[in-house]
Amino acid sequence: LEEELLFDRSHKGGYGIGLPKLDVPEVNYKKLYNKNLRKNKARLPELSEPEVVRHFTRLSTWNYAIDLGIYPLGSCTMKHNPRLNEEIARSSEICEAHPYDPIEWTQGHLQIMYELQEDLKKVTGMPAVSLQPSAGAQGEFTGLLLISAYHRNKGKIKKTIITADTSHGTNPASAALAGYNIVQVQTGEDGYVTLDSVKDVLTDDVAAMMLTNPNTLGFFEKNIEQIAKLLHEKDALLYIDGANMNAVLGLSRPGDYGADVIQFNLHKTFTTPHGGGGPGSGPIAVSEKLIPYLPIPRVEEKNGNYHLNYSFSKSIGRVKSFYGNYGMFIRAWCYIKALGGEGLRKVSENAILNANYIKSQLKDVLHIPVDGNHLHEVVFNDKNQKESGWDTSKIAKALIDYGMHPPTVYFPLCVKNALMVEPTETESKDELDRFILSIKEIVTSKDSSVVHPKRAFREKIDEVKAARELKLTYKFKDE
Amino acid sequence: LEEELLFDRSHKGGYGIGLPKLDVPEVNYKKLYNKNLRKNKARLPELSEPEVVRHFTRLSTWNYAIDLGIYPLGSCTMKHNPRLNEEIARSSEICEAHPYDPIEWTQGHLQIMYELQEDLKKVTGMPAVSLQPSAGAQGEFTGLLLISAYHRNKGKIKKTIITADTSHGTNPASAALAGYNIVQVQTGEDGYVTLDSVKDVLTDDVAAMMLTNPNTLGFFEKNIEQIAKLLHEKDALLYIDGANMNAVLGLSRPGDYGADVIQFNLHKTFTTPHGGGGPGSGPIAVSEKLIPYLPIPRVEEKNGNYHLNYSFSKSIGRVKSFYGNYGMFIRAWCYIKALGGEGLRKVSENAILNANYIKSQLKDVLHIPVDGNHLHEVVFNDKNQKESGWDTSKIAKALIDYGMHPPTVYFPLCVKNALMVEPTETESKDELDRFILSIKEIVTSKDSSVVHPKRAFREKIDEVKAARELKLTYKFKDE
Amino acid sequence: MSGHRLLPTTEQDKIDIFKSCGVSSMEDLLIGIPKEVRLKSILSIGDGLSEIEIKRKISQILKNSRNKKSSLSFLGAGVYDHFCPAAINQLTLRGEFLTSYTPYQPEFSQGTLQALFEYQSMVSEIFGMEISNASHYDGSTSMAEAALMALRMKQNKKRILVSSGVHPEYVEVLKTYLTNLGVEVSLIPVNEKGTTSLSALKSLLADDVALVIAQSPNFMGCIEDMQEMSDLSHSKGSLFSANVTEPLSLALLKTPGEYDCDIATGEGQSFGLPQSFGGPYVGLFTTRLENVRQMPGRLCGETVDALGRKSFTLTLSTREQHIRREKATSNICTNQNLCALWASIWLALVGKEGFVELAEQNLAKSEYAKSELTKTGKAKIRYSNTNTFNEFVLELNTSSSEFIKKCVENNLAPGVSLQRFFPDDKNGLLIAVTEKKSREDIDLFVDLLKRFG
Amino acid sequence: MSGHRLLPTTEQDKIDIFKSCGVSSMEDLLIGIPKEVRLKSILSIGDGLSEIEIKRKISQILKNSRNKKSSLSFLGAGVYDHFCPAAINQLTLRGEFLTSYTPYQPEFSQGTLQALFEYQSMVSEIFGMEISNASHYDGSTSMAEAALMALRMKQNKKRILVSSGVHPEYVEVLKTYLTNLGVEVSLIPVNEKGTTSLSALKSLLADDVALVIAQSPNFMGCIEDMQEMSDLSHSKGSLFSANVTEPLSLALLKTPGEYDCDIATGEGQSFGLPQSFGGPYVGLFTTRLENVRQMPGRLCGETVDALGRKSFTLTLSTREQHIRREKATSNICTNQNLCALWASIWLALVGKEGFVELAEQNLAKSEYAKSELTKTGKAKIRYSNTNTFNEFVLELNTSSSEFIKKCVENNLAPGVSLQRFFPDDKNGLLIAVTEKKSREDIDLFVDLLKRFG
Repeated sequence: LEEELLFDRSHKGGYGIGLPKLDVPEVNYKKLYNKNLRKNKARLPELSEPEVVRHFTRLSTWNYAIDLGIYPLGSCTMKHNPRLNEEIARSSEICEAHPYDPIEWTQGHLQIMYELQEDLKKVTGMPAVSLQPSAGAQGEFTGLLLISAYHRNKGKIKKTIITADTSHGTNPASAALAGYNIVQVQTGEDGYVTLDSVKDVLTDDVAAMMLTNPNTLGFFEKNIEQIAKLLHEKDALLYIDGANMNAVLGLSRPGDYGADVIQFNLHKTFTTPHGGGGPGSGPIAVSEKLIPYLPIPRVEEKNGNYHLNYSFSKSIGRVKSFYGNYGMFIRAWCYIKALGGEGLRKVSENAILNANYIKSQLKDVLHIPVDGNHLHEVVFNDKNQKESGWDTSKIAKALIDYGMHPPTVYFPLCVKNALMVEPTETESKDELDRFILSIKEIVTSKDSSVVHPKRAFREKIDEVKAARELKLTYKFKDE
Repeated sequence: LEEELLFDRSHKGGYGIGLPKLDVPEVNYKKLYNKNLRKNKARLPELSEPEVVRHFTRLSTWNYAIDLGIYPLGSCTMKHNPRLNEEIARSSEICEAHPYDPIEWTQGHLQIMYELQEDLKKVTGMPAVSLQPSAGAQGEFTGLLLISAYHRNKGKIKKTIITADTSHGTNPASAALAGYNIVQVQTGEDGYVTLDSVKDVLTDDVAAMMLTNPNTLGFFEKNIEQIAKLLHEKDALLYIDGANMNAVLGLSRPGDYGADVIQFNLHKTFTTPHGGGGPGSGPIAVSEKLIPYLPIPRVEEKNGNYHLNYSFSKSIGRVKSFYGNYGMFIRAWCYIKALGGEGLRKVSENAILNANYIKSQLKDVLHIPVDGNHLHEVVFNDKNQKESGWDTSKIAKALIDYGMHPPTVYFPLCVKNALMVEPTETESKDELDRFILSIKEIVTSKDSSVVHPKRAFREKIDEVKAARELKLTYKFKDE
Repeated sequence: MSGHRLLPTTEQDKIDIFKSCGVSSMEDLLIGIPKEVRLKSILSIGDGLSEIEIKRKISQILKNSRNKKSSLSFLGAGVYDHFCPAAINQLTLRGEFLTSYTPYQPEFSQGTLQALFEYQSMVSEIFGMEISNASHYDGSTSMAEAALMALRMKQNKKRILVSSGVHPEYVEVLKTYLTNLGVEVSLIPVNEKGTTSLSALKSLLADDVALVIAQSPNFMGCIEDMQEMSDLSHSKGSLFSANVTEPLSLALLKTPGEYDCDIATGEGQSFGLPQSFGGPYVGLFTTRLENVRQMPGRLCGETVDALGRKSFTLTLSTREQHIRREKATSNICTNQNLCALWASIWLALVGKEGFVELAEQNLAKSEYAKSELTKTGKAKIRYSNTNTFNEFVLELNTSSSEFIKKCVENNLAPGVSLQRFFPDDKNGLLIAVTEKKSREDIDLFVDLLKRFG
Repeated sequence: MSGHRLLPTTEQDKIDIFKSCGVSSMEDLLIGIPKEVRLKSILSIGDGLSEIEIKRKISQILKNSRNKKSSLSFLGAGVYDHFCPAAINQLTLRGEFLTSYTPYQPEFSQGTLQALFEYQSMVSEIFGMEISNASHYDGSTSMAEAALMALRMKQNKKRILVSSGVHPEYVEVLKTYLTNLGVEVSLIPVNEKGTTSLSALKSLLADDVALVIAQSPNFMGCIEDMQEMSDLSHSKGSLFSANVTEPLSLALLKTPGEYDCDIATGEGQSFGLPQSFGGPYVGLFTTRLENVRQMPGRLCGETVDALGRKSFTLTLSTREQHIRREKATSNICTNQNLCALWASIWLALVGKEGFVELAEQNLAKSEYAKSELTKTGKAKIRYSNTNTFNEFVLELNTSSSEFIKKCVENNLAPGVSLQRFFPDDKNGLLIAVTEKKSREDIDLFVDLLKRFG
């Protein structure tokens, strides 16, 4: 069903809320504000509740979502969002808590934050956690600021960060934001960063190396412990991008192999909903040496009472107002409690199982450019489809017509025309079989020249036009 | 997206809930129950939460709903369900109230029921209300039992109920259930029941006449006051089917023209959601003479305290366990409070406006077999479409392809090939225009031989096969 | 603000519509309503309120209601405090389920229809019966309609026997339904073991009996010998119907199908539906396939669409009022679809193993409560030699209403006083213990019994 | 029960998958993880809990939290207790919105995309600015990114002036963001009227200033002369950025666009988002069209599909990190989409007239509170000659922390103690009064002031 923009549906006099009658004297704001007055009313749409409900219900039906089917986006960990967590996070006890509420009222909230910190410490094997960062990228940025504070505090100025070619774009972007220069190492042919490649770039100017582990090819960096050692010898630190933590819960802990910082993506690993692109939450865990620099405030416990401690002279300060995306902490806390220690390990084991099942079923169909011991995700490409013409983007768009979301495409950059598949543990074998069958049908179907998708709400969208003829806001008819 | 039956998706070991560890001694139920033991476990499906959420989400996308578009079902009053009402009805304060809770805990619930009764009394101008009936049809049945109790108590046995040919099937069915015989009067050519037609069948055996007002042609029965008088002269009572109350809120009250019983459909007039076919709620309002016979218990108030009174010796008893569909009372109460006296009148006025707008726009396109002063609904038929071949059922199914629900068809029975349109007041003029345009496009389109719908989740469904080869439950593979 | 949030029509729309209709005011559109019966004034139900005000008002009204956070309840008697996974509330809030009509247009109502088919299948399976309808108002009306159905099947029989173990309110509803049909309802007494007297049943059974109705676990929580009653009924040419107010018990107990029931009904509230002060719930209704044409209520059946794809539709509607009018098998129209959907999602989540585990926990907790309560010496179990499931009668040394009062002051509702139903029963307390009660909860109750018993 | 509700893979599935992979155990699939760094034990975070247990635990933990039914709060300071229509919670629970990813595949993400376009349009309109991005983390990070953007636009300038009227936590975030960039942040003092000192601004402005940031209403609730500051900044070649922590004020007050702002940011929590102990909220970010390529964050643009139908897609992603890596305009990836959707639905419901009425009520209630609180003689309004919107500073005769303590004992949080931010400010109480407070609520507060002030 087509649905126009809110503004096109608007009609003068439409009204979607009610207000209590004003029970105090009116104030003439025009007189009061005088020269600080807004000239014309903001042209918000004018619609009733029935129209608004219908508008957004219709819009929603144009979306794909995990609730509708598999979402095998590599390194994005799109998995089922448990419903209880959503219910609790939306309860009035949570929603009506003000960040500056009197301390008596905040005990429960601080306790939840404290417990989540403790659990994340255990998951990483690292001694301290800050929940403050708003999302993974801000977690990276925060981690890098900690690293720079660490060196600064030692009187050193180091300006280089090493990243890998398999890394997410946020890694170099965050490093740049934190004032660093970037040096990139190339992944070896077997899909691992080699010690030599690190040695080659490891000067005294290197503040840290950022590595995603398992990396975006789905491999656990087998040299990680040695890399950490190398780095530490030069007083460079090891930053682990935790985007792929879903592969190693209860199986391996960054703290045990020498990581100094790791950021979590609660919206990936710990099932807070992606929401069409946020809100996320990006807590960080750090090694002993970075503790003094953690953001303030920190949540602490003393004799069963909880408080916020602002008194850390070496802290980098805040990266966000208040204490982080608390609503997401609730969901992650619930998730961790629901799974428990054993359950979390099963999460990762099953994620690995599912990825390897897909690999085993598709390996004769799609080329695997870098084969090895895949954990939770597998990167294919379109090399086998040269003749049939089913290139990566065609396969992706064709999947839409099978009612499935395509994998991550053209990433990681070190693989040409990558198709990066991460099924996650919340897909049943049934759903995996559907996905496998669809891929097989697509690449064996004769005509690769048909432009997909045909059955989605829209056919292929003209992205070039969007960028060339920028239309970023509604143009009112009277303009 | 196709989705198999729960049972076909089931896989051994699938598990969708968790239970706390048993913290009391286990009981060996097999030993305990022995010969009263169930032989095999019920073959419920075995699925995890992610699978169940996806299953029902997918299923839901195959449904049409008011939230998606207009639902112009005549005499069904499909209108917007205000969201606040749903939120409140699902709050824990409401949901966790047990019907036998200690009286101290039930005061608020009884107050809501009491206030709803009071408001419904005002809406009808009648002196008493019972909220107990579960739905409109049960309201009818209850009303008829009151009538029979009334006559019985006077020592009379009357065995006949008069109904109109415009009535809903529930009217005669309820009368039969209450032990009555049915006599049907025909609506006059102008769409009204005439005094003469009533006189013709009004014997001493007539217990009551059941009339829908406004009737299902959309007309207010203009002779209603005289009919009531006629009936009362013979000590017959007047039952008003309140299905069409949405047309007359604050405009006309059954109590003012002599009605003895009326049932409400809270799910029509007072916006409790239809839920794909219930739960409904069918409170009744009655005249003075029927009060002694009302169902027990009744909610009463005394000095600001509320209680349930069971002591009415002449009561017909109960028609339902407990006190009625309380969850629906909450929603209706909220709705009435949200609108207030003036708002309720506007509801009906706007419902009438919208119906007349459609009539004015379509009267040159679709034939109106009985024209007159339509209130909230209009009955068309396909007489003008003889040549083009667009008969009623074809128009209906074609509308589905326009993303709209068809009107009620082939009802009322007194009109051949009826298309009964009730837009309700919660449709904006925009939506009405879409509907009007669609009808116009359909009946002016050339080819009426195409079988619709084509764009719905399913094409025309074989209802004959369903009835002939009854399949009412899943057949397990092992059977 | 002149508009109302629920009314999209604007002043300009009105003017446009008047024009289109060729009238000049609302009055012109209302002329169909005779002057004499027009209401002259505004309904005196106050001004419309905003959401803020309604919320304030509701929270004011409910301030003394049972508060889930601090209070504890052991009430049952046909309505049970079972656990409900969070997914259900959220799924049933989806507009596609919540705001759709009865699926009379199957092509774009397949969601509701498939869910109904699944509901029918699961309910049938739980009852061990061949078919189920698509829901009824509640347990009590299901039972009443079972009687009506039996009377249609045994046209020349005019008597119905009902066990006194059946929920008293259900019996009241049954009697109301039969008011004008010239049918006699006889109660079969309950014996000292808390179960239906088989000897009384034998002596009451006669050629004119169309149907025998019994409930297990019965109102006192006692498990009945349904097989025996079923056999006895059939041996006298009567139909036998089971009423099940706690269908979770069917996870463990012999099913109506197994003891050869003709019609089996019940209340589906136990399948996760909120207690909601008595409703809406969902009436369960099952029978044999051969009786389908006498069955009341809607039925969903499997079929195909024009392309041969598996599809569902309402079927056998020729039994129903909208087609058959006074000759219909029932007057029911709107049923309890959303509640049936709710129950279906609950059953799908609970699943085959969970259903049994849940029942086992109910039994274990209830047995624990029985034993601990008895240990206090302040009360004993009435009918202690009869098996129960999750509900039982405690015989207090003191008056149950006094005891309840003191417990409520301590934020605990200990059970339903049987005096509510049987005025002479001053010491009986009907207690239900579900999986939601922890041992701690039960121990708290036991403490109160020690103090106030 | 061996399964877990969140893990669909069964034992049989495992066996089948092992077979398909040609391995014989889970261990075989884990060999990629070196032995040395394999965790040998189970994480010591306890057993998994059922829904029942989690709910019990949460309600135990939160038992002392603010209780909406009995408590009242006048807290603001960047987070406001505004009313939220019920429809929003229900619409944002829809899986299609809640459980979808960033709309990188526009063909079946049009719902999110159109909603974003509407969000951008409404936010731009409210700020009177040409364009808006698709959301930022929160107000504080929006403001920090505005500074980064200004530094990109004024590459050779290395100083930023920030009014002391800006929310102190925002200033902290700004400083953190600039840690390693060699940029100096100077604070412009606030004068005795509670507003930014224009003379100080004048003297601080110099050629090296890239950006001036001010907030109105400022942290003390005072409305600033933004026009003057904007003009001053521009006259010295500096950019001017407004930070708006209470954007509802823009219903009445001159917009950033009207006073010629270059970048205007703010916090969207006021648009119906739950307070949620500090987040998630939504950062608002607007600027001029000409600056679009320097803008951080995602952008949604209008275009067409292959059939020429109006469509939406993310655009100008060449500015973003996933394409441009270290040269990106920002490192932001996941933003606050669902919060932006929440705000959009709120704005759509509130609408053109409602937005103004809501603001008027805030102003009226706040002015009433000011006047009644003053009448007690126990306190006065600090900066009483400066206009405010819905927030103001009350100067108590006693210590604010003592007063708060006593109020909390009476279930009322009277405001935020300014001592929290300014240790020497012992008597200042920052008070916000929104449309949700009734006259009665305010009078209750006044009573407490009489008793404890």
